[in-house]
Amino acid sequence: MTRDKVLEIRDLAISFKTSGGKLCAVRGVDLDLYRGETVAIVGESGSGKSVTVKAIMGILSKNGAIESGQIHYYYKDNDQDTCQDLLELSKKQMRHTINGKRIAMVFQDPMTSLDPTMSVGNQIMEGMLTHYQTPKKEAYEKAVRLLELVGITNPEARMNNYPHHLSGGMRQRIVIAIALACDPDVLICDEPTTALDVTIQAKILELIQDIQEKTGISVIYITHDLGVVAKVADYVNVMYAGKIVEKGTTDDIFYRPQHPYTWGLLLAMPDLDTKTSKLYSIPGNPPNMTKEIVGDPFYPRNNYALEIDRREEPPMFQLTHTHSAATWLLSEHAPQYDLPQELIERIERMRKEEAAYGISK
Amino acid sequence: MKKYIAKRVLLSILTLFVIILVLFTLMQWMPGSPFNDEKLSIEQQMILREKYGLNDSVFVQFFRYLKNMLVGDFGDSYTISKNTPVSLLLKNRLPISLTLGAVSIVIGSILGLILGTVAALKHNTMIDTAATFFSVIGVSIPSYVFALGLSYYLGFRLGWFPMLYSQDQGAVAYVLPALALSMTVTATIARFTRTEMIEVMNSDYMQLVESKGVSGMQLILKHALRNASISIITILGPLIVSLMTGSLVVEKIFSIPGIGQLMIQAIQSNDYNVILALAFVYSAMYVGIMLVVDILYGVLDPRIRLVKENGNG
Amino acid sequence: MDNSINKTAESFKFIGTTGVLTIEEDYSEEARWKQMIKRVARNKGSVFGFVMIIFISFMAFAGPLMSGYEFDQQISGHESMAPRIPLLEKVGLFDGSETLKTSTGELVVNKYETLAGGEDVYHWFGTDVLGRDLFTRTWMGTRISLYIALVAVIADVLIGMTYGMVSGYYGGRVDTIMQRVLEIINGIPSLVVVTLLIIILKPGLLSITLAIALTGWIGMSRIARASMLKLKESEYVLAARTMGAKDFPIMYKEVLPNIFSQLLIMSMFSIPNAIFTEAFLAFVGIGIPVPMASLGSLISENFKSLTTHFYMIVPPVLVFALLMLSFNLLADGLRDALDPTLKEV
Amino acid sequence: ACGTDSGNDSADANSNMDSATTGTNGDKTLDVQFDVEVASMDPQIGTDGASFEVISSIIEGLYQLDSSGDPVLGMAESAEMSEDGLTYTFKLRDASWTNGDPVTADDFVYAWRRLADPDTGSEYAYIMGIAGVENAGDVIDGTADPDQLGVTALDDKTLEVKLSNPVPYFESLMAFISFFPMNQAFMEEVGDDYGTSADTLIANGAFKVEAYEPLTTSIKLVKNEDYYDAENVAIDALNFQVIKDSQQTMLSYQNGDIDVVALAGEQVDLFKDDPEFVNIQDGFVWYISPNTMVEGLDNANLRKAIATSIDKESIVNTALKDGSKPANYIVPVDLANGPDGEDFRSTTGTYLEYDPEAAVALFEEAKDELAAEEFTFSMLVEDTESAVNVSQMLKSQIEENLEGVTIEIEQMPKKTRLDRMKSKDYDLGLTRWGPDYADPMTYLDLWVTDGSNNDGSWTNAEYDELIFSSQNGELSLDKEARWEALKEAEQIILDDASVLPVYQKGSAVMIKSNVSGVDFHSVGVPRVFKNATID
Amino acid sequence: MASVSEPLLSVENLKQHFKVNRHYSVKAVDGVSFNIYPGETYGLVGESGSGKSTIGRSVIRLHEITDGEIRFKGLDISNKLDKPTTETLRTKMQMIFQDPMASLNPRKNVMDIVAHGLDIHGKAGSKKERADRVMEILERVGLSREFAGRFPSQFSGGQRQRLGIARALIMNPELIIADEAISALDVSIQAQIVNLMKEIQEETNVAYLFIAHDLSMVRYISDRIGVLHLGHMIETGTTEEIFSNPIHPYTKSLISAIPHPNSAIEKKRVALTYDYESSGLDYEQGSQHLVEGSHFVLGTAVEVAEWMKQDNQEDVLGLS
Ligand SMILES: Nc1ncnc2c1ncn2[C@@H]1O[C@H](COP(=O)(O)OP(=O)(O)OP(=O)(O)O)[C@@H](O)[C@H]1O
Ligand SMILES: Nc1ncnc2c1ncn2[C@@H]1O[C@H](COP(=O)(O)OP(=O)(O)OP(=O)(O)O)[C@@H](O)[C@H]1O
Ligand SMILES: [Mg+2]
Ligand SMILES: [Mg+2]
Repeated sequence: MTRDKVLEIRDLAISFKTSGGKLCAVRGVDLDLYRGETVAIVGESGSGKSVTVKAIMGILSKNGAIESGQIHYYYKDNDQDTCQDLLELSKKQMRHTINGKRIAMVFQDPMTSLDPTMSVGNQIMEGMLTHYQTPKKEAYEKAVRLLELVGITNPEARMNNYPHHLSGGMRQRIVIAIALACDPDVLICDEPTTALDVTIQAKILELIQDIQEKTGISVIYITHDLGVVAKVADYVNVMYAGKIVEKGTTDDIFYRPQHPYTWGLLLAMPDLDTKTSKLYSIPGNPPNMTKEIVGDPFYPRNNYALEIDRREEPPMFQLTHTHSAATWLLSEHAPQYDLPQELIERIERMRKEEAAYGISK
Repeated sequence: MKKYIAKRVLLSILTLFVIILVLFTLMQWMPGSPFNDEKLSIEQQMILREKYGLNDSVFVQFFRYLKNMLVGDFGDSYTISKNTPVSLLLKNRLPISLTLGAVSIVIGSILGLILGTVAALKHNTMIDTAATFFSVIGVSIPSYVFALGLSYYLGFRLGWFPMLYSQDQGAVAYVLPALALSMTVTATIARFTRTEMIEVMNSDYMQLVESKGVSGMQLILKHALRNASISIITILGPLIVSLMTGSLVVEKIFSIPGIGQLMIQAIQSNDYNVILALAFVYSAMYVGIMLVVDILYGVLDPRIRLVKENGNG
Repeated sequence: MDNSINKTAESFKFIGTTGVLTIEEDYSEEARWKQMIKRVARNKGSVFGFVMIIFISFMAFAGPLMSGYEFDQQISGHESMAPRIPLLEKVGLFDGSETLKTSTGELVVNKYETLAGGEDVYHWFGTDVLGRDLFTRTWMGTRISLYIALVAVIADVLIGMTYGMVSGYYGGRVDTIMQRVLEIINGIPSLVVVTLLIIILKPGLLSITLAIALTGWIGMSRIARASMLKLKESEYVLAARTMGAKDFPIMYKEVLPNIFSQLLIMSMFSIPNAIFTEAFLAFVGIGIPVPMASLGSLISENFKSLTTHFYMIVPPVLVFALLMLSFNLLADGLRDALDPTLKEV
Repeated sequence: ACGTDSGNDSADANSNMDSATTGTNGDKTLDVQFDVEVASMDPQIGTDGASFEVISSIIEGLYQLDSSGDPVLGMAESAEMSEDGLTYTFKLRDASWTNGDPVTADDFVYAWRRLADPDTGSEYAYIMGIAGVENAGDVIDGTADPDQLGVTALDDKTLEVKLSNPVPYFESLMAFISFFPMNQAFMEEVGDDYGTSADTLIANGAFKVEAYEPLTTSIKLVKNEDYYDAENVAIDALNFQVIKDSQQTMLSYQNGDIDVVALAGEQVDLFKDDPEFVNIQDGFVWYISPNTMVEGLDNANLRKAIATSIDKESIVNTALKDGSKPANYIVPVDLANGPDGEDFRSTTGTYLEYDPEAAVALFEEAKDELAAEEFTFSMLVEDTESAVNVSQMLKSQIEENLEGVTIEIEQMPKKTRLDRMKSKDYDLGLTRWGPDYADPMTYLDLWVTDGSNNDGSWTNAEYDELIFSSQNGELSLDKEARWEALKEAEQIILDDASVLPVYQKGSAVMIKSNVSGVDFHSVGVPRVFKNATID
Repeated sequence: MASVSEPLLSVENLKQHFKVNRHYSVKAVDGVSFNIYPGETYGLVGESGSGKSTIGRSVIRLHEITDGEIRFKGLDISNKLDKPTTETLRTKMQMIFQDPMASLNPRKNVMDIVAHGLDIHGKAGSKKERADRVMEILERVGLSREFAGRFPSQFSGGQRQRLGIARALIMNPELIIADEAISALDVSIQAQIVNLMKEIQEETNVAYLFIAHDLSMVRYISDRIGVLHLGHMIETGTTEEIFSNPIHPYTKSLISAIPHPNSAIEKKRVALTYDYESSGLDYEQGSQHLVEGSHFVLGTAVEVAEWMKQDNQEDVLGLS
């Protein structure tokens, strides 16, 4: 199976000017997205997930600056394979050629991400009208079809509703419909379900999967819930302090995690059978990004920290063709170590569970 | 919605009633009387007070006033336009003041919106600072200084516009006074717009709109300004009223027969009926504008509509 | 992959978690107000505003003592003299001459030359039609204007804040009634009320201050109420209630400190308002009693000489505009720094 | 209205100075500035100068004033006074109202009764008593019916007036607008609407109203072709434009929009050398009224000390500049001529002149008498520019000359000031009095004991005696003796400093050089435009 | 688990209606009953708007309750409170909140925040005693003593939540209401807080009313669980009972929607759908039916019998 690259981020670094000084929110991110696949980015709050994808969309806030890097976007322009570095486009070009049309985004909070003064129908149609000058009638019909697609019953009636008429789950569906309106190649979902109930979350996730199946769109999915990752993602990027610390297929990450931070994330989530009297927790807090980071930013919280972590940031160690992690533990010089006991048990349980569900690998 | 408006109107009427009562009381405390000219003897004054019913008890006066008011009779002016029905004065002067007010508000709002929006879009740049500077200067130079300046340069020196108001000149007569008056409006609206726009531009839904690829004028007009205008509308109401009461300065400079000047003249000469009628007009205007603002609010902001519909059960 | 760093076995020793200690320094020790001052200080406008306010206040205090003239001293023969400033006069600026545009042609006059002993007389801002030194009067007027503004603001904060907080905190019927009352007060045009009040109370400094204070607090009460409405549902107020705190302690100890800065900013916006209302009253003729002066009364007094002796109106207008600008810039800056609704940029 | 051709007799440097309009179609329009709106167009109701000027332009009474201020016949063709001076018989000329009705004696009877009738509520009703018309007092009080008033129409064209005592200034009063006629039929037809628009106004004078509404800022009059003396009216139209701001006024004047304007304070400096600049003498006298019931001010020496510490010369030159004169008297210059044909002022003395040394001496005396060193008085002042400026100079001068006296200025609207003074709630009050008729009595009767304008409660039996006798006692029958008595009365007042006169008002006006014949009067109607001409 | 002892808190048929206007009121909680025993954790789950927070707030008397009876330590706290009852309620029952930032007064320093309860009830004692108590509690929740002079803004989210717990703990409460106390926190920090809460419970035998919508945490921490839907308690029982044998279709849909951190199975799972409108159920008609032990479900006899027949575990696994 050949995989078409859609998006290729290289060495992306972004900083913000703040009252506390310069804040390096993203410190050299590499990320690849292939056609029809879903990449998840997980990590704690403040690790730079949103900033990364906002850079793709060209909607960084004014105080933000791209320090370095490229975002290559591969697409077919008049049947010609074209590659474009999005960071080189002006804001205007971005809006005209990329935003909405080729890359669309769904935001975290459905309650605040719709314009309260415009009917949802118009909000869906707006993109089409702007980008393709679609005739109104056609746009209307397409909007109705989109509403159907995202599972809204009685779509014609909903077209005239205003956001406040709708529940959170409905609104998020609308936002997804807006994103899909111009048939983009890439859909970026920034924690689209965090603000929603579990049951609704499940529905939205299934909806995204469904749409992906139908349209073959590529999805970047941001979350800090590994359960969600498990459900939607093909590939996972674990992000910490503005860097990707581990990347791999979903199975790589769940069954063969390499980075101590990933271990922590996995263990902090009780699964159905967690019975231990204490949950595993990563001690401490994420680093303050306004301070210069020396060494591995994770080392103060890391039970497996090595002396070298204090001084030098680990590079990415490639394990397999899909799997890599940035931790000195993978270095040839690293001492012997065992995975945390709970993790071993957890993986064991997962395998059992698999069996219970009758899935064989 | 209808029920809501009816309820609001009723409340407004009640409010106005209380306002008249308050004004009436204040008026009783005013020192002096309309009929104390040097030339008038005490006996003569008593005759006049008797004639105009000022010797009756406050209650009698108040209810008589209310009763007459219901049929559009605001009494006669005592001093500043002797024996002229106040309603006639209003009829003559109010349209002029309203026209002037409306023109100034329109000019001021448009300029203010533009200025504020530009400042917000260029937040923290020289342009922003310049806009802020301009709008503050706009409110801090007293409008009479500004008015006389306009009259001197555009009227006297260049002769573009008439320096004095006259009814037969039509629209040109309003240009200079409206410009002078609209300074405050421009400045106030600009400042407010700037704040609002900065907030709206930072909101989540604007990010979504931008990520849809909407940009430029469409982004600003259809989304940002529309959302910002919801709160801008709220200051427009009080602004209009303060503009109307504050217009006396400009009225004086340009010899405009408006109601602003009348009010002050009336207060200074104890012309009770004129004071009451004008204060009533101002209050009614305020209450009316607030009503309109509330309704407009509903038109602009669909969320409000919902609440109000619910409000009717 | 390997680079110059020595990757000895030493480097690859487990050191375990060292985390907990490093967390502390991550979150700044700086007190909130220090951060705020820093933020305000970075806003050039508000720094300018602040410095200007200090300067103007200083001049309001010291200015009248500097010129050697009394603010109400009418020197006969010194009427309507143009500004004359030592040193600057040497370069032809402010040398006491002015051009009169009479109907029979332009006329350059320098009263200092025609005045007996005039060569040693200096009026830095000139004099008014009654022969009073405008420098002294301008700063004296600033003093009065600042005083009016200050008193108005204090009353504004006290009345408006209490009214708004009580109304917002108790809500329900109390709120409805209080808001209705407010609507009525607001419905009466404030200029009318102020004028009426002053006439009733006998014109004078006290009545002017009182009238401005009595009518100016409505905006403040709105803000206080809105903030109270927002904060009374906030979790820390709920927390206080679950622990059994009483209403007034909650209002004054929990809520007030949190909205106070906001109210203070609001009150800064009401300073220009108060100064302006006073200027309006001066224009109407019921301002500060003569021969005292406020910026407003100076402007409307000297306005009458705008086309004859232009220089007379310049100092009060300039100080007035500067004062307004400064208060507005400072308030803007403070709001930007303190108001969380305006995101940090 | 920018005239294209200018009568170039004012060869001035400033090209902005246009002259009065002689429009292309030959219309001659005179544009006049008012600084206040007209309060009433009803001759029996109007009380202010602006109203007087407009009303007198459209309605004419028995007499009118000539350019020197002397009464000459108007609607009356002839007048006859009985031997005892108690009966006047007027023959009316053939004249008509603009509604076509002839002007009849009944029009006068109707108007006069209307004036005196308490139901009308005219503020000037009392002037009927001043004119000495029989039963005037009782009618005004409501104790007698208006038709008891001593005025009768003997026939359509003959009017007889009966007086209760001889009134030397009766003829000049007849030029006062309160005594102007009114067409009864028209008045009754329009009723309360009288004077609310051009259609509800009637004229028998030189002009008629073309555009008017209450409190408007511009009034348009046009020549009344039916006026009996129309051929002598040289202008075709007369516009009154209200401009309150003095600087705007001058801009409009320079622009050519207005032909006749009044100058205020500072503007005088710029225009005083202009050939179009004119100084006019007014009848108003401004003075300080001391409340003699107040401790300190009950002392004549203190009052005199204050009065003589006022440098009136410097006040008129600095604060006013409009041609006002220092007033060392209370009866103004050029008010009235005596039986000898001389102006009252020119044959009597001056009082309370500025004399700082005398003031100090008097003050020392007063301090001894009062056994006090320091005095603080408040001074009520109305909130007009000139009054405020004058009061500041007064304060400064008094405080400087009399060490120990402090004056606190209280500014307030005029109505409030009058109220405070009437209720005797004041120390010093800066106030003024304007003449109602050309006789010193219009001033001198103010200070009789318990007089309604005697705010300061000053009382002097001798003075009272002189005034009452001159009004309707013995002295009223002897013109010369009366005249001397009035001089004596003034002396009594001022020697006791019951008022502290400051200045007699003057006005500075600009009149376009091609305009002439605008008459200014210090009594009654301030300006008369009927005789104006435009070259 | 001391189900034999007297309940610490008993809620009987609690109704909490909010008047929106004259014609309309929201029945946020409509006849809910449950007990909490000393030292246990009672988890309350349900979708947004189901009335979880309202129950919490009614119990701690932030609302005047519409109907029903609440007893705490044997005292009736559902009506007007007398002085001793107030005292007991306000000290022995405490609450911790969802938003760690919003629940701390940003203008007060840690010392004053934590000592607030002591101050209100005049239990602070001398200045030193007060400081000592605060220090002690701070250490107990894992914060350093030096923090006492700092302000909330100088702490991270997890640390702030510890402060919230410290503030409650200082009163020696017997019941703590935790309304979404961890849902605003990151996964890793959530675990820290949950561990802390468990430790404290072991030490002091405090009971929790744990309100959350994150079922995996609720399951981990709770002894017993109540499932709330539209203001009704539709199912309650021990954690084991609920999870291994969910009866009510809503409970099932809820459980099936929990995402498992297991990539292999999660891809295949489809959550059960439940829609009240189309389900044909009417909560008003139902009554509590005993399933077994302490396991109750809301429904009519017919419905319950119907549900009991199904293999519930199988449904929840959600394999399509
Ligand atoms: N406009 C901005 N100005 C200053 N700092 C910013 C800005 N936007 C983001 N940051 C900072 O950048 C860092 C990364 O933010 P980002 O929003 O990408 O985090 P995230 O991983 O999306 O977290 P979350 O899960 O909370 O959404 C944070 O420390 C944040 O404070
Ligand atoms: N003070 C109030 N006035 C009116 N309605 C209220 C009030 N408080 C809560 N409600 C309503 O009661 C219902 C239950 O609200 P509650 O906050 O208890 O839900 P919840 O289960 O806590 O939801 P969430 O998970 O979103 O916090 C909601 O419909 C809410 O709108
Ligand atoms: Mg994010
Ligand atoms: Mg809740």
